Amino acid sequence: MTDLLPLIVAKYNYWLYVILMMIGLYAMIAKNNLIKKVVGMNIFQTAIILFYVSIGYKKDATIPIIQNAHGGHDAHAAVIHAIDYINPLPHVLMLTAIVVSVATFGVAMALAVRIYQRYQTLEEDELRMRLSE
Amino acid sequence: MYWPIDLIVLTFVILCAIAAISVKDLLGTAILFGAYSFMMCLLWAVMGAVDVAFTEASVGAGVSTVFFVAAVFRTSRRTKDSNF
Amino acid sequence: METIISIKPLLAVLVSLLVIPALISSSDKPNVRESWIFVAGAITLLLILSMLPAVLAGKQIALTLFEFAPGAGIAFRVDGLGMLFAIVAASLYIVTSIYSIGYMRGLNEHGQTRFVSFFALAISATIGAAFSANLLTLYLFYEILSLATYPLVTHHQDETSRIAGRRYLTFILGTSIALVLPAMIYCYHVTGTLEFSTTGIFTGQLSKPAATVLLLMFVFGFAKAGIMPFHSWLPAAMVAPTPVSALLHAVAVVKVGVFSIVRVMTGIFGIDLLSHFNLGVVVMGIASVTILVASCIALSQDELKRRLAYSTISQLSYIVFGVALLSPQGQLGGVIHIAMHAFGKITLFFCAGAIYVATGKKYISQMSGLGKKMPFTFAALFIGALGVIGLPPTGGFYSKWNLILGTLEAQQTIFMIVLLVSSFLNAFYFLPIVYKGFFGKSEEEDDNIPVKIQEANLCLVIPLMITAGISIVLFFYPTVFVNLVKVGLGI
Amino acid sequence: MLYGTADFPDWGDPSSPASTHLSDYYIEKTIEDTQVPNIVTSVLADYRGFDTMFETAVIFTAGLACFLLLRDFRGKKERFYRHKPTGVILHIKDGKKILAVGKEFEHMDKDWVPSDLIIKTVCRILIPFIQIYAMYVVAHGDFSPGGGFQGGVIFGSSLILLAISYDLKTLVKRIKEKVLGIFAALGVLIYVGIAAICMPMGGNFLDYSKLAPLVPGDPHHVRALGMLGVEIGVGFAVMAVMAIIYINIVSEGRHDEGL
Amino acid sequence: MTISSNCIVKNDDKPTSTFFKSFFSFLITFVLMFLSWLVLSGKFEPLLLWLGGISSFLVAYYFYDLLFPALETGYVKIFIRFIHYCPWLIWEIVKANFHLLYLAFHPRMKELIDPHIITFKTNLKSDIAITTLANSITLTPGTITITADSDGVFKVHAIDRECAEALPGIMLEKVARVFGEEI
Amino acid sequence: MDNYPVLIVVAPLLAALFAGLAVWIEERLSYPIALTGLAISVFSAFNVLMQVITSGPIQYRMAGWAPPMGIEYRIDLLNAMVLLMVSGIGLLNLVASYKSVKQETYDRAPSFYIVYLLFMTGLLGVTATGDLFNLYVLIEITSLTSYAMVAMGDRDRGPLASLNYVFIGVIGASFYLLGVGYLYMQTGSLNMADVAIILQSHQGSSIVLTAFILCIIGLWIKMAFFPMHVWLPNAYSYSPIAFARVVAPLMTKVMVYVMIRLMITVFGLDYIFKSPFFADAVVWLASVAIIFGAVMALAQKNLKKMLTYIIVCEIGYMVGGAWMGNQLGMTGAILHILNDALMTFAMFLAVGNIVYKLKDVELSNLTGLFGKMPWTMAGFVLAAFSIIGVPPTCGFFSKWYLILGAFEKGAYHFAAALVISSLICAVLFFRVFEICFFSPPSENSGHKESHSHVAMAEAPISMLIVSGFVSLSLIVVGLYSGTIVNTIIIPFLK
Repeated sequence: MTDLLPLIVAKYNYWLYVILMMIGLYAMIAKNNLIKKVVGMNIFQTAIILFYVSIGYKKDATIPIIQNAHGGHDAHAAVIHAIDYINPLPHVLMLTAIVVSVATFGVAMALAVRIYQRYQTLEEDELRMRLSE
Repeated sequence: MYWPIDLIVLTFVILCAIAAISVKDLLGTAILFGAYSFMMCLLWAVMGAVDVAFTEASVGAGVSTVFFVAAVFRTSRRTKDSNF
Repeated sequence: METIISIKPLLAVLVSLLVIPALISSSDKPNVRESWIFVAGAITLLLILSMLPAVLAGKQIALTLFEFAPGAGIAFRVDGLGMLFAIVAASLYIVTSIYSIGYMRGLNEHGQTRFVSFFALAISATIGAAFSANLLTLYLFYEILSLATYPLVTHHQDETSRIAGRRYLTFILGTSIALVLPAMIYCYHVTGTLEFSTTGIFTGQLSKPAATVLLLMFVFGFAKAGIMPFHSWLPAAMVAPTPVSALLHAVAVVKVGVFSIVRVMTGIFGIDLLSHFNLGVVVMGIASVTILVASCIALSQDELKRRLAYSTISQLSYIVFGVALLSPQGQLGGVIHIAMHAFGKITLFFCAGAIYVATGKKYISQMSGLGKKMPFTFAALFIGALGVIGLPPTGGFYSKWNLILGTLEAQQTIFMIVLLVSSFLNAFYFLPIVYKGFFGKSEEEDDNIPVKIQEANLCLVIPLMITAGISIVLFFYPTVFVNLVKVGLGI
Repeated sequence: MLYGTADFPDWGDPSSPASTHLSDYYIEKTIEDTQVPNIVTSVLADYRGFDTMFETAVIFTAGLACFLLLRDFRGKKERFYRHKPTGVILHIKDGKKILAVGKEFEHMDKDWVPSDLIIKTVCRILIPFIQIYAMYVVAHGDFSPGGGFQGGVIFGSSLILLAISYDLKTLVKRIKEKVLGIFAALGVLIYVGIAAICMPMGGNFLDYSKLAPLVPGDPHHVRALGMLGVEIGVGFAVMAVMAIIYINIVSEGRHDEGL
Repeated sequence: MTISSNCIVKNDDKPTSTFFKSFFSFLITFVLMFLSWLVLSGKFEPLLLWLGGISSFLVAYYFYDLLFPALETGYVKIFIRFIHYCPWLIWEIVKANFHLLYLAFHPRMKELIDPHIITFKTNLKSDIAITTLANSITLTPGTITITADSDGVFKVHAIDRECAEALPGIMLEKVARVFGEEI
Repeated sequence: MDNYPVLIVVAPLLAALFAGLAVWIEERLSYPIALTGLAISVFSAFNVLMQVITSGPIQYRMAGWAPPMGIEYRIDLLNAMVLLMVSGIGLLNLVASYKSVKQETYDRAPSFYIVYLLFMTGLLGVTATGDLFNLYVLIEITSLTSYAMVAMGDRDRGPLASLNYVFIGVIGASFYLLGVGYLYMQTGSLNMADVAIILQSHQGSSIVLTAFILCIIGLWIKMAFFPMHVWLPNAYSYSPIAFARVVAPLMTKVMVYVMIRLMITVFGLDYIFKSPFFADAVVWLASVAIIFGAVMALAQKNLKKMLTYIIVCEIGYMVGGAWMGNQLGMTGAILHILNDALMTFAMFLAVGNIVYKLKDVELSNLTGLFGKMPWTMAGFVLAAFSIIGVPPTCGFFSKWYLILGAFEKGAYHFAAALVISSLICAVLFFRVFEICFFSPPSENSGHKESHSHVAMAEAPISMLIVSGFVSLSLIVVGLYSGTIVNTIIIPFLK
């Protein structure tokens, strides 16, 4: 136990992302309502974003916008230390991932509307019944 | 850096997530989902990912929720989903 | 051994293939269409014959088209065995073409264009198989032949032919995929080549059990050879129009099966390896069972074509049997039987077809007294029967004689008895037909009215006369074939 | 499987491999290379601009997908008209008949609720400010958090807000479907176009620095300008797509009535 | 029950007479937009200024009629009076806050809190005035506007009697004065 | 011009956007624009392949940044081959699609072309890219477009199949993304080559192992490898045929390519096959996949559904071959990517022609097709033979390498599974042939010459030409597979 505790504490962000992911996955698999499943899907995706953002985090560092460089031309005045700024790369990746997730979300919602138009229900078991008829 | 805040927000995130998938009213889900996104956005802001937080605020808490409500408006609001 | 690079083998294969578009385009002009067939057949035969002197002189003609892995590719090589088989197939193709015109038009069959096109494809594949230089090419043409004959077997497109077609494919395609393909790839895996070589390709990589299993996979896998228990496609395939049964199921298809087995035994395993592991006896045993059982079944068949089919099954095993004797005389007898049996059996089928076209009779029991109406046909039937039984003055005698000598040479007395017994059985199931035909009494026959000769049309009779004639000629002049076999096997 | 986590470097460790290899380069060289202080933007639009291009394409695809899935060109069967002065509602069941209604009638939704005056007025006042803010976000992506995508989303939400506070018809009347469609494609095209122009200018794809001859002003600044152009493209596309998705979902593709 | 949809649809049928009005409306929106841009940006680089100009132009061009649907000359006055009104409103909010605190911590809280809905009618005409009043009521703790329609009928939820009695009262007067309307 | 590598990918994208603009002017413009875009793509792909064969791999730096900083395209022999294959099939299908798109998606044909182009962009990008994250974005483009397409097809079931596809697709992509995240965490880089170099010093790390498993599982879901295949049959069989024709041959194959790319370029074969247990398990799984796919195909009553299960079966071939851990197996897997794409394409082209005429491909409706559509059926037969593995069609040759690989590894079960699946495929297709060959019994009374003149009702000539061309290419590719192996695959693997 003594080893486990620091392990958990030092990495709690990572553990929590796993939990969130499991919640999302659970919703996608176990929920009966299609819209709920879509929500689960989104939670799943955000969990991954959380994971990435956690990778990029650095203690005692600031947001990745270079402070004393407004105007652009006097950039060489100050030396920039990498350790002062949070890793920007995961943020970039996650911007893209968020965009992808909202795109998927939109499409999924559109699909849900289409399904409802056709079957008048979004419950999976009822849909299955309709299909087997 | 602000680990207590971080921890509290994380707890909220998880609570919101669980609530969002277990509420029976889909509009409620929509709102909880918005709250979840907002909490997430706070979390990222705390972690220094301002751009990501900004995006999530506008997308997750904004547009996604609107899409969600729009879809619920066009489908049904109730679900028979049991709590767990 | 000297090797000549030439494009002739490829051309010989391609001619029948390339004529297919012409056939299709002239589908509404039957005469033009049939003349195309003759042109193609003649060119093929000429091409093959033009290679004959070189082969007889002990040279090989080779051509590599595609090499997709070292030792495996699509390559042609003409040697004695292939030449023998190709000559038989190509010459009989022309004869059968004449016959099929008479038959198909006589019965006013549907889909004649489709029929002749696939026929041409089948011949092309047969010649390809005969000329193939390695096991892969052989397998390729073997498969093409299987698939090309399917529409021929199911030509009538009715329920019986559907069932027959199913059985045909199940056996032919199933065994080739399930047995030959893995065996072949295993050979390649072990040796890194699939080229036929007179000494075999294995150089001590195989243990006896592995070799046995492999050999059995090949022997049963080439199900076209009709080795029991993978024989039952052949009687089923008799629903096909008679020209198909005649050329394909007495000559091309079944002989490709046997030819493949011969090739594998001589070119892949090598005689030395087989005799080293004493595997010849195993094959001979299987072949003997097939010979005897098939002959017995043939006895009980009333439908003429089915009786012929079972006879074919038993005769095919002679060839395998002969090669498995592993002695020069036996091999000579076995391989030469490819040719001798071909001419004999095709005559018999032609006769069966001619009888069917002329009188509509399929069953032997109905044929009493028919010999008086169709004397030429029945005479040919008699000659063909002699050829298959192996009696002089037909070529069949020559091969049987050599086989028996071979058993003696190999000191396999039991198997000699098998041969003799089966010959008797052959005689039992063939001669009564002829006897009844000439001397029996048909039920509607009236003694008072003199029998009128009611032969089928000339297109049917001439081919069967020709093949019967060749059967006899081969008894006197078998030299070309014998030399070919000797060149091919190096004995 | 997920529990390979145990081997992770500690959270926030500045010397973990993730934050030392590439990110150091980005942080230290951004200003020198691109003169853009917001590292996220510079990485997004320049170093990894190719990703972002496809990200925009993803958005475009999503809009297109919603359009494809839901857009319904058939008119609705039933129609409702309301006589403005009296509030009497006309229900026309056969949609094929075109009723020549005067100005006193208005076409209305089936499940119609009078839109709330308060919300309406507030939104009316707010929307232009939201929009200018969106544009500000796009334009200042180089210096502060935000950029084309966020700005586009905000602009798109302002349009959605318009639809919610008034009704869908107002939005559709104001901004035609055609305009949205063209904006969506045009936005991505601006991005890809800027990237592609670099090729005949002698650079690689996306190499903004080769655009210097085309752009007035400081040649060192050209990368930042390129990024700005690209961001504007993204903004256009995202704005249009958000509106398209919303309109299609909420009206089931008929573009006539909705939330 | 009239929906004031006329204010958002461009009156295309009489362009000549409205053109001038629209143009002014556009101009004012443009200026407002540009000012907000400057406030947001805080940078005065030429590039950004240009961009700001273009953005303001676009917004103003497309959406000028949202902010000022019908141009009235009194807008500037209204704006000034509105600025005067703001401090008063803030003071009211502060007062109400204390009142609510008093309620919340009063030992007999449950007796004092007596929520109910009141309806009253005003003579306010313009949408913006009604909205301002409604929002002011909502902003003031203890009262929430439920609905208000263009006829000036308000429905307000109040937390206790005292709050309710204060309505509409002085706030209405102030708002009416701001927008130059009769009570 | 040095910009060919990027042009392969960007040309369809640009075409999609121009089409998106042109639609508002004139709807009919979208088709020629799409055609032009893909033609440029094919041309560039061909040039790139020639360049790669003559002068080795090409690196193309986006925006001119050096590899680990910026995104690069690294095109080697394998890439170049797959690129040409993908763009070629895309173009051919577009040629064939004109009529069927008109028929199936009457009012939204222009949008169809735009989505189609975006889909091609995604696939080509996935193939060309040398960056792990870029790969993810492109995978998402392909997925989104396929979701839309699937939902567009069957009016009733399409949306539901599509939504299920969305869920599973998202899980797959997210797993992959997560794997990339783990890799990034361990290496700090996203460039494949760079990651590979750094990974060599982290062989034992459990993060790398997790990353590997996550990536591979994500890709397996995307490629519908056996236990994760459930989405595929519905999704593919309900999509419009013009799209099914391209998604069925390409999507899964490109994912297999990505798997092979990850295995070879990123993680390295040494790393993967260090512990034989895992590879063995995968090969077993692949065997099960093959048998399962074949048996399920046998159980189907609809031609399209049947073919989708055959895809599941073929995926098993490729995965098994790639995990064989020897050069022969890998050769077989790579060769099979090409061959399977071609033969599935040929198959779906023929099915497309049938659908065009019959609307419905329930097996029982196909009677007498050989008479009605002989040319289409000729294409169908060739494709079927290739799937069964009859020489000299190309399917035989990849099977050859796969079985050789299995023998070399001693994975006889895999060889057996291959053979059995070939047998089952033979049964399957001959069942179809039988139905098509024998006309319904009522018409079949007596042997009459008139029988052969069943009224021919062939598909439009554009579809026939493409179908014929692709079917013949099956044989050509089969015959030249030696050349392909020797000039492309073997040098690549060395």
